[in-house]
Amino acid sequence: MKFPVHTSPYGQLPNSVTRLMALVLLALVPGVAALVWYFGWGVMINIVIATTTAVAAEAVILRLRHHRVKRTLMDLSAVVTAVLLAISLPPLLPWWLTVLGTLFAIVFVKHLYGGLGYNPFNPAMAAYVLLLISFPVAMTRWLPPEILANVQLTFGQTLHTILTGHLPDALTWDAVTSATPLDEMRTQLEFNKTISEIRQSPLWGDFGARGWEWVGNWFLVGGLFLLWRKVIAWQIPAGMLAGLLLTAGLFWMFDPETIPFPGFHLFSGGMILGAFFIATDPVTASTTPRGRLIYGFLIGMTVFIIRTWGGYPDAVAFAVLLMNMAAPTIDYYTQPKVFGARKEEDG
Amino acid sequence: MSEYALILVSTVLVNNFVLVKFLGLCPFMGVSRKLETAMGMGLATTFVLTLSSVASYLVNTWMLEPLGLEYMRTIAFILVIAVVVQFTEMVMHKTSPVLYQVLGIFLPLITTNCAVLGVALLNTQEQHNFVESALYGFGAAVGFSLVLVLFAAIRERVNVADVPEPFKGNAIALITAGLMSMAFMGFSGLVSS
Amino acid sequence: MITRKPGSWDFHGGIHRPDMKAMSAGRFLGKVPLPERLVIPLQQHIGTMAEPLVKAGEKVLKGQTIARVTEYIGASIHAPTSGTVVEISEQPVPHPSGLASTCIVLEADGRDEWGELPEPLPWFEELDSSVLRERIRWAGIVGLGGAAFPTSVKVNPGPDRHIDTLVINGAECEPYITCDDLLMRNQADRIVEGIRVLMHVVDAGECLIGIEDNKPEAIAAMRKAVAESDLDTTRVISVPTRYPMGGEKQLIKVLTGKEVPSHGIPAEIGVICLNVATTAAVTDAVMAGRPLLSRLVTVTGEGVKQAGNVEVPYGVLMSHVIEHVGGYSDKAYKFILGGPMMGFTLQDDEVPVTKGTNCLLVASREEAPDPDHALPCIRCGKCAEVCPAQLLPQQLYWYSRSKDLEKTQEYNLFDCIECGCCSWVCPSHIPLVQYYRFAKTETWAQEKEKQAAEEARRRHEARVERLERLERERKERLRKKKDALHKKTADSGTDPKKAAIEAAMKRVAEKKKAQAEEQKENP
Amino acid sequence: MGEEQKQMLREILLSATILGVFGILGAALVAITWSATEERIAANQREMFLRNVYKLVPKEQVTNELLKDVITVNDPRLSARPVRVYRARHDGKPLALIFSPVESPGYAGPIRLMVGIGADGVLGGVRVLSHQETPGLGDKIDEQKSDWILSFSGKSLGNPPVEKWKVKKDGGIFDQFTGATITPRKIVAAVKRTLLYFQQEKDRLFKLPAETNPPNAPNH
Amino acid sequence: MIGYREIIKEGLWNNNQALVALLGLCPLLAVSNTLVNGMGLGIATTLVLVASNTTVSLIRNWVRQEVRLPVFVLVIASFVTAVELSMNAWFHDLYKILGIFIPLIVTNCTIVGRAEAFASRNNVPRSALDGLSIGTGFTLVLMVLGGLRELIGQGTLFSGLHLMFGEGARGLVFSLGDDYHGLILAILPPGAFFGLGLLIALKYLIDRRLEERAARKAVQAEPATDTAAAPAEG
Amino acid sequence: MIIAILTMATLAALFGVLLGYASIRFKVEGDPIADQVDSLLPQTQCGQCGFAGCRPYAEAVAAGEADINLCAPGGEPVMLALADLLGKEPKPVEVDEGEHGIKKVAYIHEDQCIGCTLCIQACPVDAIVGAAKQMHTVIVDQCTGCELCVPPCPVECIEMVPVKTTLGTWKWPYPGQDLLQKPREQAS
Ligand SMILES: Cc1cc2nc3c(=O)[nH]c(=O)nc-3n(C[C@H](O)[C@H](O)[C@H](O)COP(=O)(O)O)c2cc1C
Ligand SMILES: Cc1cc2nc3c(=O)[nH]c(=O)nc-3n(C[C@H](O)[C@H](O)[C@H](O)COP(=O)(O)O)c2cc1C
Ligand SMILES: Cc1cc2nc3c(=O)[nH]c(=O)nc-3n(C[C@H](O)[C@H](O)[C@H](O)COP(=O)(O)O)c2cc1C
Ligand SMILES: Cc1cc2nc3c(=O)[nH]c(=O)nc-3n(C[C@H](O)[C@H](O)[C@H](O)CO)c2cc1C
Ligand code: SF4
Ligand code: SF4
Ligand code: SF4
Ligand code: SF4
Ligand code: FES
Repeated sequence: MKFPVHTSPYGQLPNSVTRLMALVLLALVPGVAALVWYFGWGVMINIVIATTTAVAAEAVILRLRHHRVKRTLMDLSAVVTAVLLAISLPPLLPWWLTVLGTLFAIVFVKHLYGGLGYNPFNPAMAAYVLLLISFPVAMTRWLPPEILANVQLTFGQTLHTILTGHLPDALTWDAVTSATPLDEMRTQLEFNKTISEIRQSPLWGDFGARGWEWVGNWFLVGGLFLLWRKVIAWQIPAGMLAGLLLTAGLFWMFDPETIPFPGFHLFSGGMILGAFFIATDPVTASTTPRGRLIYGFLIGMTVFIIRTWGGYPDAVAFAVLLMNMAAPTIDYYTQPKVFGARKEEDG
Repeated sequence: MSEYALILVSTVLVNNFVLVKFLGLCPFMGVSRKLETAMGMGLATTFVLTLSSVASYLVNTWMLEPLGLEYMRTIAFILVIAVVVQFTEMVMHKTSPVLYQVLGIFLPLITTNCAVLGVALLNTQEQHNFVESALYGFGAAVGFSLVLVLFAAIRERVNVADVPEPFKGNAIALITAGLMSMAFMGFSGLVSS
Repeated sequence: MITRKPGSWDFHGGIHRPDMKAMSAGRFLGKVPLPERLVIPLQQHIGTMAEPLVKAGEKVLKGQTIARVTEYIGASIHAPTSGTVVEISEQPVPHPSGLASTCIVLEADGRDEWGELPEPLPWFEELDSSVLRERIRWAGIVGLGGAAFPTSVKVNPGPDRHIDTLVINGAECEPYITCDDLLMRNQADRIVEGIRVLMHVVDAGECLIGIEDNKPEAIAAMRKAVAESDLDTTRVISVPTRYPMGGEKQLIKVLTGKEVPSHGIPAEIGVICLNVATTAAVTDAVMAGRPLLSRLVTVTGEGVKQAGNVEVPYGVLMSHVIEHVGGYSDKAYKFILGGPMMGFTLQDDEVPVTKGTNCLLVASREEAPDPDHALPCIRCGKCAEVCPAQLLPQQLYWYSRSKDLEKTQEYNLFDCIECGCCSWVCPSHIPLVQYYRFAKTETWAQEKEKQAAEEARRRHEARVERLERLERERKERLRKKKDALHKKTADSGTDPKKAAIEAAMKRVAEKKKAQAEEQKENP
Repeated sequence: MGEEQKQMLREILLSATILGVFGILGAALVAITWSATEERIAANQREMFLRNVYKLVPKEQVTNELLKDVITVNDPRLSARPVRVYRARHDGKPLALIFSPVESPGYAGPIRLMVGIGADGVLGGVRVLSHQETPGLGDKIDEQKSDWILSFSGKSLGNPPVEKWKVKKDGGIFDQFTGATITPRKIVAAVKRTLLYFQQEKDRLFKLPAETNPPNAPNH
Repeated sequence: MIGYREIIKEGLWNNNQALVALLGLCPLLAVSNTLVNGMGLGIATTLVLVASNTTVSLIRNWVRQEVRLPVFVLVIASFVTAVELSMNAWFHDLYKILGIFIPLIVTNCTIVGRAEAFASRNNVPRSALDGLSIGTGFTLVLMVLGGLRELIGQGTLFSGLHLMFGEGARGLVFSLGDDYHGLILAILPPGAFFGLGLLIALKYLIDRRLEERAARKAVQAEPATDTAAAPAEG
Repeated sequence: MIIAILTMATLAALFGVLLGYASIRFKVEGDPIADQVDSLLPQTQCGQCGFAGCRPYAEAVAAGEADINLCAPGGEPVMLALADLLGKEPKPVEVDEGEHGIKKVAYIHEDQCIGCTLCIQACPVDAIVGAAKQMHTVIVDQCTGCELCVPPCPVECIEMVPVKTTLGTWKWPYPGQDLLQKPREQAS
């Protein structure tokens, strides 16, 4: 009798890239829901725009390169990229900027390198930085959390703003938008106000900034879910949080009135999202166990440095890109000791 | 003291010679195919750049300025650089054959690295004093080496990626450098604000 | 460290995969009836291929040595039954390549008549270990646990290495396989006897028998047999069930806490590891003077009508074995030799069972699904988490894929034990192990080529030198002649031999050019 | 000296000669060009400088030779680096002071300003000499890009009051750019600093003897 | 020895120093934020290239091996300084903008490279032509890259033209309109890298298209007789 | 102006002294690059590169006089190794891969051999044994497959035969797209 042949092992753990990506999307649900709750429908609209663009762009490229379109789209990685980008963007960003960013992420940062698995830089974050650098005004128009807002935009108004780039009549940007907590902290510090004075403002909540802290908490829930399902390695979030808290804590101890307390850093901006969903992007992160700790730690540290002394209020995207850049080198220097490595080979 | 630290941070990160100031790009693109070579090039450049930065400072302050020959700067500096490179090669050959074997092949390349002449010219433009010149040269070289090594490691990976045909090789390398440069923009403002 | 119990250590990684052993566990389906025709490959072991001692048409008796290896690493081959040698020829053998190799084809005469055997050595304790090693070598025993490495070589660690621990591998961690389990349950005494012999041969202080805890009957049987014997430094240790617990290095780590050095062998850390079946074969050789002629083979999977273990003399075709157990079921889809993690598929069941054959797994489509379309590696690191050799499979993969063999060495390709854990967990369904196998064999081939090139250079240089010397000598002679005769000699100046070579080279070049042009003209 | 060493020396001298010859030729080329362009370059620089200066002080009223009436001050109250002060006089009477360059940190690097202040303490104007601000954001301080820098003309320490010398966002009267507050903030601060310094030191500054060897032309 | 035609073709396209050899990158990337800047530096570089190639070719037989490189560097540095001084005198504003990158023409690897690889092995006319074509190729890339970045980044073309052609040229500036805010990234350093990367990929595509066309032509031309094919060659 | 010229001339001359000295003092002996190149070549000594054997080709490559893609037996791997060593751009090797894929060795049809020894003289690695007027044989293990012995043979009794793959020399294939081989495909 004749049989078909291929090589061992035979069989496969029921696990796949599609499943991983789906779990990531699932884990994003609580955080996204919180974002929508606090910041309105814009977040959802952005997600829809970005996802549609990403999937369409990927399909076109795959067709151009004569790859199997359906099968590759099925891996959902483009959707994850799109969603992560969309939730990093201000809720009222004009649609063409969202589209531009998504195209940059998918076409430039991902597919020029060959697509899933080959890109050395995090597509979503590269796109975010592109937009931030090129359109700083639009990219810093954040809405205040719902509790603090004096104007509530309806779904229709939000859609109108996103599609036209202009607010509905009778509304001004100044009335609608507000500085993000990180921006606020920087500006106030420039006025030589002390942290305790700054914290008097209603913008601040129990351990971070109002609204933002809860978004962070919900993302944390999703992140823990990912950890539990072993989708992400614990080293990266742990390293990143440690990197931020230790550096921030150290400086804060010496100068508590001009260096924001560590908890503030943790629960403002994209820190939690970054630690569990962005820095953990397996493709662009370090891949050795020790390397991942270092990689995470350096991201945390860089975030603190740029936030405290640099030109950008939120630095997660930059820190992630900077360490993406270093990841191959980190990997090179942190190869684990192989089973039975001899002493003299250790060095 | 902190002023000196600032010069270092500024040259290594904020105003990185390669990614922000656009100096020394040819070796950056040319000698970054392999990690080991990149490290060798980085080391050699650091040495030469620091030395030539100091030497050109001396020539400028003790020779050109007193004689009123500022307009001869370019010629004088490039000669100085060539001497330094040659001199380094000689010394290394004699005193440390091992080091020479590692770095020797890079030395001639450095003469035409415009970061070297750039540092000398920027030193006079920024009116750096002796220590500042030395630090500036050193910082620039460290910044150069840092991104060179990181770039080489990324390129080793990208080389085996499934890059679309038209982008294989230099095109994707340049795009990678662009993304690196974008990431480095995160450091802007670190020093002056 | 010393105070820790054997078996309380752990190895990195590994996987849990349903063990599927219930299908065949404890079921002995008897000895396969001898077929008329046996095909006995000359290469059933690691090392040099054996050279036949018989010729076509010759009559042989059961147990007679029919092929032998003169080099150190190798194993003799014996006639599994009496009969006539039909031919010595290329026959398909069980090998992933599907290639044919030299085999002795034997026509059984059905009498199963024993030939002359050496005397049993029950007083082995009074004998020098070299005598016993010679006996093991004579018996053609190779590792029955997988690699088929000649046991006589393994039990000779060399004069400057002292063996502390003999590890007996009864882990049998591969899913589906139960032949060692059966052996331990039914013939524990035979194994224990072998341990006594081996302890004497390698002069080990203790013996640890590692058995995975999913085989309680085997553990009990072995404990009983050990307790009844006079072996007081031998212990049966139940180890957790986790693939690849049975890997030599992993088992040694778990039992002794010692790590076999990278690129090294267990003897370097004072350990020798043998499989239970190998141990039993040693008993036969020493206590009964019988060579290795047959082995227990597990036949299992949804693709056979009846699963169980059978005793099979080597040389019997696998189709015959399957027939004996009741034939294929409708679900038969793939024919795997060995377990599902490390075995390999055969395209054809008309190949003989060899010393290394431990399992015939006839798998259904569900048991051995076709390989998936592989996605690119997303560097998730799952593979590194499970790699028992603590390698970075993802890096090995990147470099094997791009054929950067040098880099794969840097990442310790040769420490990979090909256990398949990485492929099993990879979410991108990449056939990782296949890449490593490719890279390993490619590296070996290049190594060989390099050696050949080195040799060629040496020979070429020697030749050039010789020609030059001859030329010098000729000139010298010529000059002398000239001097002697004071006569002008017409000297063309060119050496005819050299001219010939040059002409040859030119011709080749011209030919090439002509060919190239030809090709250019009609592409 | 052995034959070998002699040979060596010859080689060395030959190399030296070749290089020396080319050194002479090269230097000659450059020196000739220099002598041909020297004046024009100086004139260019002077002209460029004066072009800026006359935007800050009324040209027709200046009667002294501005470029010769220069002092250098080195005062941390004003700027981290030495600043040249050009003194404009009308028939010997103090007319205005031009501070150049006043250096201020910017968003992405130092910004160098030229500040002209009339003897009455009213700003003749401010110009940016060099900067490295972000194109599209901070670079609006450039006269070529927007009129923002002109908004200083005519202002003084009392107009607006000292506490209003800030950008609007911080409660002052000067515009910031959307998305870029830091750059204008720093410039406003630097101008204010210069005005304060002027207020305190103006008399002394006008009186100090001019430098004997004023530079040909300021070249920043 | 290659003909004049090939020299031109090599310099402009096949061996374009910026796109193929990746030399002279620093000025290429640094000064290509507007078309006019690119043109200015390109012309300066071309001048130096022609002069240095000619000189090197003239002296190629006199210069000994061990001092060859320093002599070339010296020659180049002299020309660069001459050009620098002249620009300072006659294009002062442009000179200010191009800044340090004019003296840095000395270390533009292209120039030493051409001196070594071409001028020191060829006669004067060839070398001069090589300098011209290589320089023009370099200038064209500078201009294309500059134009691209300027257009995307600030929505204009030819801005600053008056720096080269006097005030009258101001009117020639093309603008996408005031509403166009521009993708600022394009005129920042990353934009330069991206731009050049894309140009290189574009060149590859064009080359491949040309090759395909040539191949197709060859196939079509096959049945034609030798005599028919010959004129097409010349 | 005079000062300028003098200064530069002095500087340059000084430099010249240094360089002249350096060039003599530090003359590089031998050519280690050529050795390295040589060690990468397959040593078939076939001359297909256009040079009289591997060493001359190696020297030419080291001197930059020959391209790195001329060694046909070495094929792409050797070209890549050379590119890597010398830091040059890889260039395609101009041989059809199929030919080079299978290694061949010379085989002498002994019944036709007239014992003229011409092949022995042509073989660069002494892989042929035999004496005048006697049958000649190729030592398979030492034959590099260079084919140099084929043309000289007057009776054309030398044939290049492919080396057979055995269990010992078999290599696992590179995992391609078709990981699964259906039984029917193998039959062919
Ligand atoms: C090529 C090769 C050489 C070996 N050499 C020795 C040896 O010299 N001494 C020894 O005791 N074992 C030797 N071994 C046996 C190994 O140590 C090991 O026991 C054997 O490969 C079976 O292990 P496995 O089934 O886990 O692969 C060798 C094995 C191989 C494959
Ligand atoms: C991944 C892996 C799993 C193995 N599993 C077993 C096993 O379960 N039982 C076993 O006896 N040998 C197993 N082996 C072989 C052992 O490593 C080792 O070669 C053997 O126990 C040595 O004994 P032998 O020479 O008598 O075969 C395994 C090898 C590998 C690489
Ligand atoms: C790419 C980029 C470049 C920037 N460049 C400048 C600049 O040149 N000058 C400046 O004042 N702010 C610049 N900023 C903005 C600062 O980061 C900071 O957010 C801003 O000055 C705060 O002003 P706002 O309160 O008006 O937002 C830049 C921001 C980005 C993202
Ligand atoms: C845990 C996890 C995190 C991810 N994070 C990101 C991310 O931050 N940005 C992104 O573009 N894609 C992310 N992806 C999706 C995917 O890895 C990404 O598209 C690849 O970088 C594309 O090659 C993530 C995927 C996983 C499984
Ligand atoms: S498990 Fe697969 S996808 Fe993940 S790192 Fe390993 S090889 Fe890559
Ligand atoms: S097959 Fe090799 S690399 Fe993969 S898990 Fe096993 S030992 Fe590690
Ligand atoms: S026998 Fe022939 S093919 Fe073989 S090496 Fe000698 S000459 Fe070459
Ligand atoms: S050349 Fe041919 S005939 Fe002559 S000896 Fe060799 S094989 Fe025989
Ligand atoms: S131009 Fe080549 S290094 Fe700068």
